[in-house]
Amino acid sequence: APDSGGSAQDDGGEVPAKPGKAVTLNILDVAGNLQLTQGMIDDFVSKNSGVVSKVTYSKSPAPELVGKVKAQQNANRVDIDLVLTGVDGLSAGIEQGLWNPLLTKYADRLPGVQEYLPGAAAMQKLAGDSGVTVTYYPSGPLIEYLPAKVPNPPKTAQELLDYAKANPGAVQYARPSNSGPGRTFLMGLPYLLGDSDPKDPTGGWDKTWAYLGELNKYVTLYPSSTGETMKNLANGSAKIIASTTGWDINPRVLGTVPKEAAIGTLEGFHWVTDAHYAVVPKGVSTDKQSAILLLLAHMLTKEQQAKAYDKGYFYPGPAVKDVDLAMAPADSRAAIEEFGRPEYPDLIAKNPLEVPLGSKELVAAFDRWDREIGGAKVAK
Amino acid sequence: MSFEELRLDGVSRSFGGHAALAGLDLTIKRGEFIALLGPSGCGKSTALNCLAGLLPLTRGSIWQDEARLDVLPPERRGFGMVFQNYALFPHLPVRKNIAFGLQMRRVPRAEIRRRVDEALRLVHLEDQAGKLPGQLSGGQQQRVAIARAVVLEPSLVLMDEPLSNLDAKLRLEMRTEIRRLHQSLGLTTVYVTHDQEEALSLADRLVVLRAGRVQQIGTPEQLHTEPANWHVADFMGYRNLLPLKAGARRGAGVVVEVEGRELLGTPVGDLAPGSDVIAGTRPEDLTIGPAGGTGVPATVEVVEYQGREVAVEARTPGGIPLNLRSVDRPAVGDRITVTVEPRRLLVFPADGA
Amino acid sequence: MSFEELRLDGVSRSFGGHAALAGLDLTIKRGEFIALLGPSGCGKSTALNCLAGLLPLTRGSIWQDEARLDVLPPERRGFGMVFQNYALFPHLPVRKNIAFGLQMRRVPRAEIRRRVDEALRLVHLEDQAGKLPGQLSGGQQQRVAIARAVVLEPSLVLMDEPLSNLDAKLRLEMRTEIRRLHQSLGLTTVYVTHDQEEALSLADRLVVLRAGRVQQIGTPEQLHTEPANWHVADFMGYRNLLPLKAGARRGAGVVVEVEGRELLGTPVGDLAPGSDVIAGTRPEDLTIGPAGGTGVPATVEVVEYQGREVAVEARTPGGIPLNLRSVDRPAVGDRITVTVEPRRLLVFPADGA
Amino acid sequence: MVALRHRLAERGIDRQLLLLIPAAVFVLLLFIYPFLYGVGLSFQPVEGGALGAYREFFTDAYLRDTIGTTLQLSLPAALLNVLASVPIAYRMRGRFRGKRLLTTVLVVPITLGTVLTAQGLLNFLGPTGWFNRTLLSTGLADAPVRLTNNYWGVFFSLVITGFPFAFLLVLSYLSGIDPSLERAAATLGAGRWQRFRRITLPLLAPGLATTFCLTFVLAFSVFPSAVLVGDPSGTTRVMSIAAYDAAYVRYDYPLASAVAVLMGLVELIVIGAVLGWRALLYTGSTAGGKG
Amino acid sequence: MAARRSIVATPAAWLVWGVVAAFFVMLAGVIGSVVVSSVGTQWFDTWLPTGWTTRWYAQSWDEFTLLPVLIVTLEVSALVVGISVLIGVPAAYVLARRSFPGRRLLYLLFLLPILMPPITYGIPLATVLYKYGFAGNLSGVVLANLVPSVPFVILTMTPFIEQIDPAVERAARMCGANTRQVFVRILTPLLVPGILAASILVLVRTVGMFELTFLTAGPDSQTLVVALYYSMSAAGIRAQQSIDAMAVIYTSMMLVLLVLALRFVNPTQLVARVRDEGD
Ligand SMILES: Nc1ncnc2c1ncn2[C@@H]1O[C@H](COP(=O)(O)OP(=O)(O)OP(=O)(O)O)[C@@H](O)[C@H]1O
Ligand SMILES: Nc1ncnc2c1ncn2[C@@H]1O[C@H](COP(=O)(O)OP(=O)(O)OP(=O)(O)O)[C@@H](O)[C@H]1O
Ligand SMILES: [Mg+2]
Ligand SMILES: [Mg+2]
Repeated sequence: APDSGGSAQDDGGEVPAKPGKAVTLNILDVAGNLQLTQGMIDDFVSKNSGVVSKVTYSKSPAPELVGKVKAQQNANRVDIDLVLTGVDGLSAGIEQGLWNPLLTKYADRLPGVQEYLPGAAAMQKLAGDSGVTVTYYPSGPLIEYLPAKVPNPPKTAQELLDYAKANPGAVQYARPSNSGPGRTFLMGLPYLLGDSDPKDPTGGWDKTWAYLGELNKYVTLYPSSTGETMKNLANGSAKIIASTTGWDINPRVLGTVPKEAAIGTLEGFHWVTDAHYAVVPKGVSTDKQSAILLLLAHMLTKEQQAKAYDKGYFYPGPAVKDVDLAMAPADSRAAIEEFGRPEYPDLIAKNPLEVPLGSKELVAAFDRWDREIGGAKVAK
Repeated sequence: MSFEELRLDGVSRSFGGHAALAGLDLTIKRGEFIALLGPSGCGKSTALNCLAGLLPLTRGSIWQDEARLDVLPPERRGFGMVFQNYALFPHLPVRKNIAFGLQMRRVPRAEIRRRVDEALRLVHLEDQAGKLPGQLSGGQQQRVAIARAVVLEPSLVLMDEPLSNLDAKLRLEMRTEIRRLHQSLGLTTVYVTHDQEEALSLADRLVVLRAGRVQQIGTPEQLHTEPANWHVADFMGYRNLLPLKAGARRGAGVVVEVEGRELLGTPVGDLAPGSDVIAGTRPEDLTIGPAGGTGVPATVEVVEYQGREVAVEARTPGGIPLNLRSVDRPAVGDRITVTVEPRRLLVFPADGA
Repeated sequence: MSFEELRLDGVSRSFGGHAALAGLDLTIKRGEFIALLGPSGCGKSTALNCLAGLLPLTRGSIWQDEARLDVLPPERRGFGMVFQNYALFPHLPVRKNIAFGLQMRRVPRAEIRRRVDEALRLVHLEDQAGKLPGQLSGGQQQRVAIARAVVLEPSLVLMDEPLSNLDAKLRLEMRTEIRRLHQSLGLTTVYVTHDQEEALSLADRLVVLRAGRVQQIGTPEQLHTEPANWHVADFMGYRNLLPLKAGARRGAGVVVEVEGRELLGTPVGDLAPGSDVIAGTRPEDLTIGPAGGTGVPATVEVVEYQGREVAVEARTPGGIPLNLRSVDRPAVGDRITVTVEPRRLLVFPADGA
Repeated sequence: MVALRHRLAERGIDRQLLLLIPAAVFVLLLFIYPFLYGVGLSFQPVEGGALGAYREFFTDAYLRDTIGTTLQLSLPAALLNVLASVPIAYRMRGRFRGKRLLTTVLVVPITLGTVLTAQGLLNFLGPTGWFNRTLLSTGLADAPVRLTNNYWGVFFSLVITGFPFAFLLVLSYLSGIDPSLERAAATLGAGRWQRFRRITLPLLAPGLATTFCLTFVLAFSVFPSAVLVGDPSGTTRVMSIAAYDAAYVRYDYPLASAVAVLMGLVELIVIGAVLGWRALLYTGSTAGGKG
Repeated sequence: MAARRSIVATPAAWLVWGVVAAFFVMLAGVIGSVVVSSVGTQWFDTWLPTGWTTRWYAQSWDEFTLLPVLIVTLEVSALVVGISVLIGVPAAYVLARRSFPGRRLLYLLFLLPILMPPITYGIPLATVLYKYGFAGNLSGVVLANLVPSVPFVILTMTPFIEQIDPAVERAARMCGANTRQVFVRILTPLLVPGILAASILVLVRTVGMFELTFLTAGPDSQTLVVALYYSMSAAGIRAQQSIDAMAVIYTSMMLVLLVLALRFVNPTQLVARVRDEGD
């Protein structure tokens, strides 16, 4: 597309405060982030038609992102202006040197960055200068069950194991590399079990691997998506599944999980947080960069951040401090009042927050899980 | 699998309302050689296909002695067939094409070999045994089709114009072979041909079809000399068919008038005087006399070389064309008179069935 | 696209080392009617395909007046062709099959209509115009193939046994039509047939092939009365070919001895006395006399009805089979003597080229 | 010039070959360069020299075993698809009422796509799906039969998506065979089975070989369903998962390319064998003579 | 109409029809459960959902702006099918009919793009296309999808072409048809079943081809499968039912395409044989 503009020549210079003329932005969402932020972006565009004339949205799963951006950059024709991504896409891009380190030069144009919640700030640190945290949540690990079927939910990791032993097939988590809750469960275990180095899955997770190996004996199925585990919970073929705050609230709002499902925590757990980032590929023109900086600044204001409550999709959602549920749009408030849980603010406040594994370590953990836990099914 | 007689009883077959074969009644005795004759499209192949079981009948039945045959699938009837379009198996070399039927009958290997060799010899294809059908000439393909059918020595063999693509010499040879096979193996044969000479020389009985209906069934001589109607006559080589008016009877004969001359002919069927008739005669039965003779006058228009004889086309002053044959060679433009023996001039009703 | 003459210059075609056609030299004048004759598999279709451009030559060249033709693709040569296996377009109804070539030449619609109608009439298929080829009888298909070729009125039309599947009557009619077309449209025609009578009656010149090689080129009469060697004679209907020894010359004739009787024949080529010869004569040139006559004695073995005449197979006391024709009908077992006019008995060298 | 043309004609070279040019140019421009680039990439691993990626593949049992896993899945599936289509297509040659409907319905699964198939299998064959419900309520089984998230789930999805392909092709190839040949065989005493075995099958075989190759390729590169209804870290860890993992999870493009090249190689071996066998078969026109 | 011989079903026939029936039951179950789920509000451990709704459709329709996506998908698949048949059939013809030096090598060359997973060549291919300005828009998507499609057509068509009697082509040439006309007027109609089969296969592959499409698509040239893939495998929470709804949309679209294809090409051709005789 001719107006997609960006070419490598004009991305190095100084980014003007305002684009010379209104630009079109192509936004690619690889994390499901638009669910939370599209309202903010549309709001900006409607108010600043002189900066952004039009936005096109496209979506894709994260992994292919790198290939596409790479191909465009190799050919000097980048037509993706802004990528909304989770930790995986962000760090993969950093590794391949795809992102424009916007914050190094222009941190001052994004006042919201100073206002991050502590957890969000930690997540931002993980991103270096390459991405801007736009939404944040503490995630999990949580367990979810139907109180009618599990009257006495396990309270500790050991009890969970015992429960699994007593009820083979009843405990389920999805394959970690395909599932947020699965991954959170995996990353949360070292804290629960007191492993030597929770950040080093190859060397410091002895107890975790032993625990997962033991649990594996009583798990008959690792579905390929969280949705499957939710469905199995709903239809009764699984009794306890791994979950997160978002996966707890939103499916009940949607009706795919019975409203009466309950969550539980295991004693001594640490939150393994998660966030979404906005990143700009190298090769995007300075005009567009300037528009993006203005857009991001807008998105990090408190009024806009309140939209991130959504319907519990990324509960709570906002990355900056002091955004109350009361500021959220009405339907969002209604949903969370009905399906949210009063215990969450407390749980979030009382338990330590941990950033997730870096991408290298996470891949190593996935790999080992696939070989030793998921792949061990072959032998059975 | 041998039988005493095969009875076709009102066998009919239509294609989308159009009757390609209508009510064929025919009894075939063991060892008989029947030829089906008739113009192109008259239903000959259809009759054969019905007999072979390849086309379901739309009416009628077929009986082999007391057993009903038309309910059996083709492979259970044990007949052999030579297809008009050959239908050779394109993926099998000649030898395997011929051996196919024997293999189906679980004939021992050595015997298959022997019989196939013999069949190959029979059709003069010894050196082509290894070729695929696609690499053969048309006539060679046809011969493979013949060999494939007769190698089985079936109780009945059906042949659909099996010699149409062969040259005269080979045709005569193959004809002799077919007769020899027929006699020595006692093969009952139903043979479709468009060549009356072939039919006359091979068959015990001929069946003449026209537009799906039987016109006449009889021995070669019956058909040749006493065609039942002018259509059969037309087909049997009575190339001169003149639409005339019947005159008075004279003895066993009937008078017809051509170009003002009275000719005496042999009536076929009832002929009321004055009714429309068709008088038919063969080119070779017309005799050429010099101009001013007693016959019908005519002028030579075309003379065609045909080996020993010439074919002559002449025209009467009234414009009626006549086909003649002559050993002498008249010149174009010659005036001649034409005569015919009364017994060689057949007079049919014009509305002949 | 018209031409004065077409010259084939050493045209050859091999299939994997085997020469199906070897060095054919032939000049075809405009308007000429050439027939290719020869036994099955002798290379007739191959020659036709080479001329049409459907088979690339492996040697030789073809010239149309001064233009080299063999480098042109078939569609640029502007010839028409009737295929031995019909090769009708199975997806097009009869009418469209015939119209195809006209459409390719961008003839206006109305004219296509008219010409196709005319062609349909010509081959008597007016009522089958809407059928698909698969729904036609063999002979009907063949007629469509003829119509499809001649409707184009091409400068040269190639016909590969176009009448082989037709009945005698239709065959005669079509033969007349082909001749009429040939004359009225001035179509130059190359015609492959296995039927010598057809060839004799249609062609201006005949080319006799054997095993890919030309045996003789000449007018029908030349071939009929003066075959160049015994192979040609064999093919031209000299069914009695007796391997004998040459005797002394007597005038223009040569003496040969059969069963102890001396016969006078006409030599073809040089014949040293005592050399191996083959004496050939046609069945119809042998005359039957009563037993004890002057000719060669023989016994009647087979009598075959053939309409006006009968075919007789007789055998001499020495076991030589003789084919004869006769208007009278001898009985099987009759003793006869056989005579022949010297000019009807041709004597060829046995190693005849 | 002309002599050359004659010589070339004898070897089969003439202007008709120009018809190949668009396709050849296309493949050369858009495939060969990128492909060679990919192959080249597979020889430039981060560590371990030119063959490092391949060495890694073959020394790591978890990667190496994917070859066997993939073949175990794709060969039986492709075979079943082709073999099952033959009798069904064979029965459907003649004319009968409802044939068009039946054919259309048989072809419908083509439109399903992997996702619907996967979702459908998970829903239908899942522990509380209709299938298991029926089994349980009719007493045919006393515990749900597990048919998803394992080998069988993927196998079924390969059958559902692959069978219509195979059927469509086989039916089309079959209908190209001159029916008069079977009739000829019938008059020679060949029964149904023998006609099929000796006449139809040999003429169909080249088509079957091609069909097998196509369905095999589709089954071999199975990816989404191996993840969705399979057991992607265990019994259905096929080569494409390994390649995907390397490329999109670890961003190890050299290893990914190496796996992909090996995938192509394994496929090529299987297909080469099949097509080699096909070359031995008769592959000409399937008309029986005139007409 | 012709009297039919009584159809006495043999055990083999029963077996075949049994298998077909089983396949249909399975198919109905698979499709039915997805369709039912996509219009259900909640479906837990029961035979049928507890309530009915169309909101999953509305939701995916909005979320992915499906209308333009559908249009793009249609355009892409029509172009890919058309071009690959145009390029592929002549090449298949030569490969099937002629023998010439290098034929096998060429055949192998045409086979490779089908065998090679797009991972091997997808990214460099996208780079090439971006470099020359083809990617990021419709042409890029079409070109990239042609890479496996053209060989696919070639491979599928070869046996079909082998089956046609060469004499028919010769007859057409003798009627004055040049190569193009032989193709258009004679071969194409005879090849209709094959072309149709190949087109459907290519269509399905194209509509379902995620990798190459994603790598070369611009923001306004995404096809349906990209949206579908996203709903299936993207991070984040997605109701099963909305995936089901997407899958149903995808399938309906394919069905529409199939029906359209069958509309433009006589549907009986798909199953009827040209040489059909008698019965
Ligand atoms: N494609 C081929 N491959 C190998 N040999 C062939 C091929 N085509 C023809 N021949 C051989 O070439 C010779 C001449 O064949 P051609 O078709 O010209 O014969 P023909 O004179 O037309 O015979 P017929 O009268 O039987 O049709 C035959 O021996 C035939 O077997
Ligand atoms: N499948 C079919 N569909 C429609 N009509 C058909 C079909 N087969 C044959 N016919 C018609 O039935 C009639 C008889 O055909 P048949 O093949 O029996 O003729 P035939 O006597 O063998 O002729 P020929 O000597 O030309 O081979 C013809 O008019 C033909 O057009
Ligand atoms: Mg017939
Ligand atoms: Mg021939």
